[in-house]
Order: sequence, then C-alpha cells, then structure tokens
Amino acid sequence: MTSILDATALADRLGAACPGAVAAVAPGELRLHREHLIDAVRFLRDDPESDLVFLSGLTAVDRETHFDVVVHLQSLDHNHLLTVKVEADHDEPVVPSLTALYRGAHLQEREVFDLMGIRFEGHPDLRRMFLWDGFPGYPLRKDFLGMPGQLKAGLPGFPHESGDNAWPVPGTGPRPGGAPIVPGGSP
Amino acid sequence: MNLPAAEWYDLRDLNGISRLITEWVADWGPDWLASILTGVIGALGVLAIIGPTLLILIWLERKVIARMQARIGPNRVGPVGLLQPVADAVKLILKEELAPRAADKWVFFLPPVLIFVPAILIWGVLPFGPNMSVADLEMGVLFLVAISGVNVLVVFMAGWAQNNKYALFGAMRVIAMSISYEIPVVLSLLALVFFTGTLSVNGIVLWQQANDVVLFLIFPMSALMFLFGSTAELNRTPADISEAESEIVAGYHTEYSGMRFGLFYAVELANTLAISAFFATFFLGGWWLWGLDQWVPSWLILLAKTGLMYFVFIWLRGTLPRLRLDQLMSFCWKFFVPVGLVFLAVAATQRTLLIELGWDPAVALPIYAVINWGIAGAGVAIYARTAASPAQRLPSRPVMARGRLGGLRAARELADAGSGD
Amino acid sequence: MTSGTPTGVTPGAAEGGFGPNEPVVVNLGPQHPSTHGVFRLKATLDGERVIDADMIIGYLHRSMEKLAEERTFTQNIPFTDRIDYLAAMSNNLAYCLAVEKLCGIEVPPRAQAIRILFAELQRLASHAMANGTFANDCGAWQTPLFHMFRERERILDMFEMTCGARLTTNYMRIGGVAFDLPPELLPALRSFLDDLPGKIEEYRDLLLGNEILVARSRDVGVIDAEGAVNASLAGPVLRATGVPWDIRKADPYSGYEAFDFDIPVGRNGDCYDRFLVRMEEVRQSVQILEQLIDNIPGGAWLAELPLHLRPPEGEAYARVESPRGELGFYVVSDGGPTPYRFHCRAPSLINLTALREMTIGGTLADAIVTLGSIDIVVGEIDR
Amino acid sequence: MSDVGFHLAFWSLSALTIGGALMIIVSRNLIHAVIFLILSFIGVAGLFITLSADFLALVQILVYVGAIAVLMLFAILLTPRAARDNEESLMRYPAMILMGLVIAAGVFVALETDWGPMREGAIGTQAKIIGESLINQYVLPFEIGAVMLTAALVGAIALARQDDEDLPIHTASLIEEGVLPPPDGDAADAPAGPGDDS
Amino acid sequence: MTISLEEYLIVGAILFAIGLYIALSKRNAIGVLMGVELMLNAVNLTLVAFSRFTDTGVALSTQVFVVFIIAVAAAEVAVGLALAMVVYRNRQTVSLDRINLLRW
Repeated sequence: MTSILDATALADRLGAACPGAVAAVAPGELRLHREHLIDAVRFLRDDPESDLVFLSGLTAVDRETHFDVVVHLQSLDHNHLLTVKVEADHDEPVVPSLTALYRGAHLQEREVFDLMGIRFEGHPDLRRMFLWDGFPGYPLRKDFLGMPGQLKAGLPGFPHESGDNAWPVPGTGPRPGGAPIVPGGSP
Repeated sequence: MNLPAAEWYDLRDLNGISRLITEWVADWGPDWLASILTGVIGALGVLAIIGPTLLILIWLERKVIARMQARIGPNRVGPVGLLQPVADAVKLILKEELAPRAADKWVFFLPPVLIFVPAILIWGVLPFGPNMSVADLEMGVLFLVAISGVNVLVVFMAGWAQNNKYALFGAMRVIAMSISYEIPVVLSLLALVFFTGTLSVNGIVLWQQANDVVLFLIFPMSALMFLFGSTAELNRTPADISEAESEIVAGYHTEYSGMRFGLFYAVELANTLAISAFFATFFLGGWWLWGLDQWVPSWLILLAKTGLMYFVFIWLRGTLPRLRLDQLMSFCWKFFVPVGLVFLAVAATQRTLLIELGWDPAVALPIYAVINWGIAGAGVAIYARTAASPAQRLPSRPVMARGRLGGLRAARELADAGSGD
Repeated sequence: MTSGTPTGVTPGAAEGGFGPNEPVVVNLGPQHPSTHGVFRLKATLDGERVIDADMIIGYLHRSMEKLAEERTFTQNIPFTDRIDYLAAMSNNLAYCLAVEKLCGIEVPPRAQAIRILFAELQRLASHAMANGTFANDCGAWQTPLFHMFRERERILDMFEMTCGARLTTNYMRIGGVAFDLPPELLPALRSFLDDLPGKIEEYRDLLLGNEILVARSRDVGVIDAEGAVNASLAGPVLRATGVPWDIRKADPYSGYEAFDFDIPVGRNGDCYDRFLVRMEEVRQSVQILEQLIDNIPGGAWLAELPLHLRPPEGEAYARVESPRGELGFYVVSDGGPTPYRFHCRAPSLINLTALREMTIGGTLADAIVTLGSIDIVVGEIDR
Repeated sequence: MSDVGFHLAFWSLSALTIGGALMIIVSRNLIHAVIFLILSFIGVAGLFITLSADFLALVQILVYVGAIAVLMLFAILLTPRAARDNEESLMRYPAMILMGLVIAAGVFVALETDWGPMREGAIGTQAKIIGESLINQYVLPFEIGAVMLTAALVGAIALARQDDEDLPIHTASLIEEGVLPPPDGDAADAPAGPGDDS
Repeated sequence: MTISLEEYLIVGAILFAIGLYIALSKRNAIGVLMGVELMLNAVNLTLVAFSRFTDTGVALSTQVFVVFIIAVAAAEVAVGLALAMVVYRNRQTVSLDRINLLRW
C-alpha cells in the first residue's frame, strides 16, 4: 500500500538542506517557493530517504488569484507519494521547469503551458501541444471566456455567423499577446 | 513425348487449334499474317486463361485469408461471394482517378499500362502441355529472368513519378530488393539448367518426365531460394517491404487510385500466379504427373499444381510478419547467395558425374537427392546457429516479479536473480 | 529541441532531396495505416534511418478537462469513457475512485468485486487489441489482430449484456456500479475463462515462436530502467525495462490485495519485451478472474448516496493500473456540485515522452514497431 | 519470316532505337533521359532478334535494361543536390559537326564497301555455340572478363562506400548532441538528450 | 528486297554518332555515361550484324565479342557511377563543367 510521506519531517530535513524552500506544509503535501523549486526537488529526488525518483503527474489549478502547479512525486522503491505545490502569479505565470530533473515532466509541462498558460523556464521545447499556435487564450483558466478572444459562455456560433459569439477561425486569430479578435469579424 | 496432332476438340492439346488456324491462313494469306495470328491467338489464350483465373484467385485469396483470420470472407455478392472480385473491379472502374498536381504526368500515366507488358510476356514461355506454349524458346529460362528484371523499372517509374515520399521509398526499396533477390533466383534456376542441361522451360519438364522425378526432390534448396526470392520480387509477405502498408502506406502505388490501382493489384496477382506456375513447372514437374497427363488435360494438371503453389503464397501472406529491409538484404547476401553458389557447384558436379561415369539415373538421382537434402539441411542449420542474432535466442517468457515490488533497486535485484536462473 | 536540428530541408521527392546526405521528413500520420488514430509522427530520415522524430498531436482534443468543470461529478463519468475508448472500464473506475476518495465513500464489497471483474476483463480486451495491432505493425497481415479480436468480441459481448454498451460503457458509478451482474454473465464468463488459457498458449506458440516477429522487435526501441523511470513511463512499457511496478500491487484499490497474481517484467526494455509482458499479463488477469468468479460477495452494488453529490472542499488523486499504465485522476472540489479542476494523468501521453529517444537511430520500420509497442490511444493523449 | 514482316520489324525497331537516342538529347529531365535510353536499349534488343541473335537480345535486356539502367536511376537518385537537368555544354556545336561527320562516314563506308559474300540462313542453338566457345576457344578472355567484373565490383563498392567522417552533417551534430549513438557504439548506452520527447 | 547488312550498319552508325554527341555535349556525368552506353550499343549492333551476315558460325566469334563488350560495359557503368557518387559527395555536383579542380 502506498504510504503518504510524513511531510513535516521531510520539511525539516529539506529546510536544513535547502533553507527557505518550504513555504507551507500540509499532510502529504509540501508547498515550495518557486525560487528554490529546482534545488528542493533535486534534494527530494536524490535524498535516499525520500528517493522521489518518479514524477507521477504534473498539473496546475487555477485558483483565480494565483496558479497552483501540482506535482505528484513518487518513490518506487519506498512506495510513498508526495504532493509538491508551487505557486505562480496569475498575471505573469512563470515557474522553473522540472525537465532537467525528470524528463517525464516534458510533455506534462507542455500540456500545462498549452491549456493553462504557465511558462516553464528552462523547458527545452515549450510549444503549444493540443491547440494550434494562434489559439487565443488558455482554455483551462477560469477566466478563459473573458480572455482576448472575448468569447462568451454558451454555445458558440459558427465562423460564418456574425455576432459576438463567433469562434475565431484557425489561422486568422491573433498570436498570443497580439491584438484581440474583432467581434463579428468573419473571414 | 509428342502427342499426334489431335482432333480440335481434344482438350489435351489446345495447340491444335492454333495450328489449324495457321494452316488455314497459310493456304490463302501471306505467312507473316499467319505468324501475327499465332501471336495474337497465343496472347488471347494467355489472357483467356489468366483473366478468369485471376478473378477466381482474388476470391480464393480473400476467402482463404479470411478463414485463416477467423472470419468468413466475402459472402454477399453472388453465390458464396464468388462475384465479389467483379464487384470490386466495377467499383474501381467507377472511382475517380486522381493524379497529384506535381506528378510527372507521362511517367505517372504509363506504369499501370507498362507493368502489364512483362506480366503478359512472362506467360509466353510457360508450357501448358507437351507442345502447348506460346513460344517454346530455346532460352526460355533466360527469357524469364530478363523479363522479370524489366518489372523493376516500371515500378521505379511509378514510384518516382508520383512526387510522393512514401512512393519513392517504395520504389527505392523495390529496386534494392529486386536487384538483390534476382541473384538467388537466377542461381537457383542456373542450378537446374546445369543439371538438366537445357535452357528451355519445356526441356526442364521433359527432363523431369524422362527421369520420372520432380526436381523439388533433388534441389530442395533451389526450390526454397526460388520461392523466397519470388516473394521478394513479387512484394508479398514476408518480403513485402516495398508496399509495407504499416510503414509507407502503399509503397510505390500510393497515389494511384481507381482502376490504375486496380491494374497494379491485378498485375501483382497475375505475377504471383505466373511465379506459382513457373515454380510448379521447374520444381513440381509442370504439366507432367507420372503418366496422369495421358488421361487428364495437361494444362489442368499444371493449373492444379499452380493452385497448390498459389495457396502456399496465400498461406505465407496470411501468417507471416514482414522482415525489415536490412534483414532481408543480409538474408539474401549472407545466406542465399553463398548457398546458391554451393548448389551451383553441386549441380555441375552431379551432372558431370552422371554423364561422364554413365551412372544409371534411377540409382544416381536418389543418392543425389539424399546428398542435396543433407547439404540444404546443414546450410540452414549452420545459418540458424551462427547468423541469427544472439538476442533472438533469449527465453520467450518474461521474468516474474514473485512478490517483489519497487523501482530501480528491485529491478536490479530481479535482473541479478534472473541471470542466476 | 527540434528547432535545433536542421529539419527544414524538405525538398519534394521528385525535385531532389533523397539520398545519403539529405534529410527527408516523412509524416507518419495524421492519416496513416499505422498510427492507431489521428496521431502524427514527423520523422526525419537519413536514408532509412530515423534521425529525428517529432510528434504532433491534438487532432482529437476535446478539452474534456474544461468540459468536466461544467458538469456535475456524476455527469462526468461518460467523459472518462471517451478518454481511453479502448479501456473505458478502467477510466470509469479511476475517476470514481478519485471522487470516492474526495468524499470518503465506502464502496460495498459486491461492487468492489464487480469493478475488479470488469477492470480485468477490460485489460484482457485492451491487451488483445494492443498485441494484435503490434503484430500488425510488424507486418503480419491482420491475422493475429483478427484472432485477438475473436476473444475481445466475447468480452465486449459480456459488457453489452451487463450495461448495454460495448466500448463506452459508462458502467461504474460513484459508490459502486450502475447495474447488478445479469444472470447470464457468469456462465458466459466461465466458458470464456475455460477457453482462454488454451487460446493464450496458441498465441504464444504462433507469435512468440515466430522468428520474424522476434527479429523485428528484439533490440528495437530500447529504453533502460533508469531512463524509463526518469521519463515517468508506466505500465507494460515500464515493466518491460525490468522495473516491477504495478499499481495493483503497490497501491491496491478496490480490493486487489486479496488476489494472488504476479507482475511480469522484461529484461532489456525492447519492443519484444513489451509484447511479452502484455502476453503474460493476460494470463495473470485470467488468474485473477478465476479467483474472483466464485467469490463474488452478495449484497448491494451501489452505496447509498445523496442525489446531488457535493464533495467537501479539497482535492484527491486516485490512480489505477490501466492497461496502458498508471491512470490517475486528480480532482479538486470547491464544495460545489461540479469539480473545480478535473485532471487526468494519461499514461498514453506520458509514455510518449520516450518516443523520440526510442526511435532515433533505428530504421523507419523500427519506429513503426516502437510506436505500436507503446500502445497509445489517441483519445487518451488528446483528451 | 517474309519480307513484309521483316521490313516492318526492322524499320519500327530502328525508329524506336534512334528516336529514343534522339529523345535523350532533347529531354530536359535526366530521369526522362534514362527512360528513353531504356527505350533505345529495347530497340537494339529487338534489332538483335531480327538478326536472329536471340541469346544476345536477352542478355541485352537482362544487362542493359535490368542492370545498367537501374544503376543509372539509382545514381541519379543518390545525387540529389546535383542539377537534375540534362543540359548541354558549349561543346554542343563541335559535337554536332562531329556527329554529322560520323554519320556521313558511316553511311559512306557501309554503302561503298564490298562486304563480300553474304550468308543467308541464320544459325541456331546460339547459346550452346557461344557457351562452348567461351569455355574452349575463348577461355582466357572469359577468365579475364570474370576477374575484371570482380575488380569492378570491388572497386565500385570501395569508391561508393561512405566512411564514418562522411556521415551527413546533421547526423554528426546529433551524435555530438548525444541524441544519436556514435557509429560503432551501442544504442542503449547513448546518453539521453535533454528534451527527448517530441 | 530484304534488309541487308548495309541498313544495320547505317543504323549502327547513326546510333554511334548520337551517342558520341551525347557523350561530348552533356554537362552531367551520368548523361555522359548514357552517351557512352549508346556508343557501345551501336558497336554491339554492328558486330551482331556482321555475325549474322558474314560469320562462319563455327564459334560465333563476333557474338562472343559482344558478350565481352556487354560485360565491360557493365563494369564501366558500375565504376563510372561510383566515381560520380564520390565526386558528388565531395563537390555536391556531378556537372562536368564544375569538376575542374584537380584535387579534392
């Protein structure tokens, strides 16, 4: 049976090895400062007692005020699990990338970037993955409907229909950060 | 054994019909008309045989493979689905024929037509009976080899002209493979030619008839080489890499649609049928079957043997995975070519002994058969022992964790324990 | 990474650009016979050798994680079917486990046994598909696939008689399963289990003993244990490298601890080992089902739950061993009727992390075999 | 065969041969040129048959069409960056004059020379005669020919073989990057690249 | 009138001349090789014609000679194309105008 790591004890050892890294502790969960994220996770991975060599999952939650990047780390030999959380700003979400430590983070960070818009610094190939390059906004954000495309909730209209609800047509939308789509602008 | 010019309705010697016609034409017309007429009659005869046979064979192939795959196969069109190939052909004809805009127009349009030329020509030297071939060439075997080489060029034209990478891959693969596998095929036929002392296809059948033996028994390795080399030249599994559907979509005919694709498909089957017939002729006695050919039309015997060989091709296709290009190449150059050369020497020696020492064939041939089967078996055994990669001999059961669980450490422990077993 | 390699040179084949010094970019997909869905592998080739591989996905993206935020917890169960349409039961189960963990719901023992039954049947069906298509990718002309389909068909029939659907079953419920076992299921299952071991031995003889299949998959697409763990691979791909890791043993759910089965692991992490591990896992699943079939407890098959489920504020991560590996659902609730965040750890996607490393250096044919041996489901990659 | 059929065969085959050769000059695409070359070869093979040299006709198809033309196509495909067009250099005009002179001289010699007594009938069983003379009368040239073919084979392989330093540019760069194993190394030992997924 | 030796000789001469022209004027090394092949073919044709009309037929010497020519042609093409490949690999061209450097 997978045990949940005693996060408090781990936080103490982590605090000794990497001072100032731990922001908060909850049962089975460490909240880390993003400046120390890489060092702290490297410690957690290489420390023989925690031995968290397997990055089970990496995702993010939009808390409206900030983003939580949630990382599930796992030790296969000790069979225990730890949740690591890092906060990212809501306006300018940037988090250091874990790809240098776990290659398994590669696609998951791309996915989070694609859908949530969090930039992972140091990621070797941070591109959109599911959505096309010109897709406006990041759909998993809670405020996606108020994002540059000015999409409204409810069923969208088809591209040839004019009106505020028209979907952006692939390729005609603005690049991320570019000018917003003009409502009603059909090709 | 020359049958006397039979009555025209005697099915044993269909040649009688064309002879009647030429004699009739010679009475009033110029002799070049007669030779053209015989040619036309021969070509029509060949088409008349392979056309319906092909339709039946398509049905047979689909049905047999369906049975091998635990399916039923075509059963809707006509009785037991027999008209399915006709329906397929109609569908193909009705389909739109597309050509890529960047294709090389003429080179794109020609191959579906050109590919028929060798496919038809190859039948010219096949003896359907004692004197029943369109042209009983003195150098029939050489003709067969030369014509099947032309096929490569047509396939290359098709693959190159489409401006499609899959097609070009298929073309490159087919060239590399056909050139390589022509050598084993030629070597295997050369062994037969050395041994029987004739280049004529019918001569080889006559030799088998005179000695009351099929050459498959005396030259098993040549038969294997011919069979496998033919699968490579025909693009059939296990050597169908030039149209490997899981890798390069359809290989050299990727962009051909409609009836153009249908022509490629038909020629592929026709070639398979032809190679089956030639295998039956070279190694299984052709139209001859221990005197049965006196009672049954000889071409029926040949068709039966051809059907048998065709079934073998279907069987191979239904059961075997595909080899990789480099594996096929190394199999050709490291196994078939040396063994083929050995058998060339063996055939020459045995022929010389037979003639020079004047041995009785009835005594010598069984001895030869035993020797050759021994050499072939030894060759296969040596190759299987040495050339196959050592990894292939690893046990085919996974390691069982037996309660261990964990990550890298457990993996290391398991590997150590596993190596101790 | 890919931007660093000069893959921009893609001359038209007839115009020039095909030779020992020219990279040729070949698109395997999105429409290609071997991609198992709308998946695109952009392979840069040097002759027949793959020197770079880039994957392009998203053709099947339905943004289920966003859609799920608009639907109640129970309404989300059908989405999980569509995530991995070849292993719908496993996905149902994983999601229900996550919500149950979030709410602290006890599942009745009969429901637990039924869940295991269907999860294992689903594993059989999915592995049958995986092994069949793998043989197809090796060039076996559909024959193994259709034989495997013969067995899969009987499993799907059992699904149908239980819940009326064959692929997208929508059978598990939060707190149990939707319907009780129909009376005709157990006899059908028993006759199936009687036949299957013989069939498995037949497949072993036909496929594992096949020289060509061995030659095609041995030492192809190799990844070692360290690399596999670092790349978060899971399931048969991880176990083929020799790591004995199976969620059913490591983190037993739904009562798996009561069953006696073994984890097969491979030796060198090549395509053949993955194939081998899947073949053996089929036998282990049969073993589990045989232990289960006579010991299904009676009682309720669905826990008593409020009609409108409002889990307490919090989050839960629950995972199962799906046929493709560790399938986890991370569900965050803000106390409302719908999930605040719904995330699926999709093994198909994460197993592709190592695809580039596995395919580079091999031939094009090897890349196809490697892709087939990873056993991806595009619905799960794209979600 | 009668005169009419013979004439028909000769003139059509001659037209095929010479027309194919002329099209090589005209065609702008090297691959088309090879296809016309094949046409020309086939025409020559047909002319061999009208000369009742069946054996040579088959050898012509086997070697020229089946091997040499295919080799040329292969070579064209393996030199992709080279110009694909089949252009002519400034030697065109002198060469054209030379061509005219050669044709004139050839026609003159052919027509004006007394070729002595002509043999009417064809010779049968050529394969047998050629084979026997190859291993009796011409056994030394035959052996030399065999050695020469072997030498050409070895030489061609040695020339066309790629050394390791000739690996394509970005294969080398990928090896440096660590993505590809070194040419003689083991694939499993290659260090993983930094971002090995996509 | 039957087709006699002269006709064959004329066809051979024309074929030879065309081959010569191609060999001399083409820029592409492979094109030049094509010309050479045509010339060899013309020679073969001439020889076979002589064999048909004047050979005594005891040993078919001229045809044996043609067999040797074909063998030499095959060897020549193999080596020539290999050379073209080497030049291409070093100079990225098979155009004979551009292969003017006497070292590489």
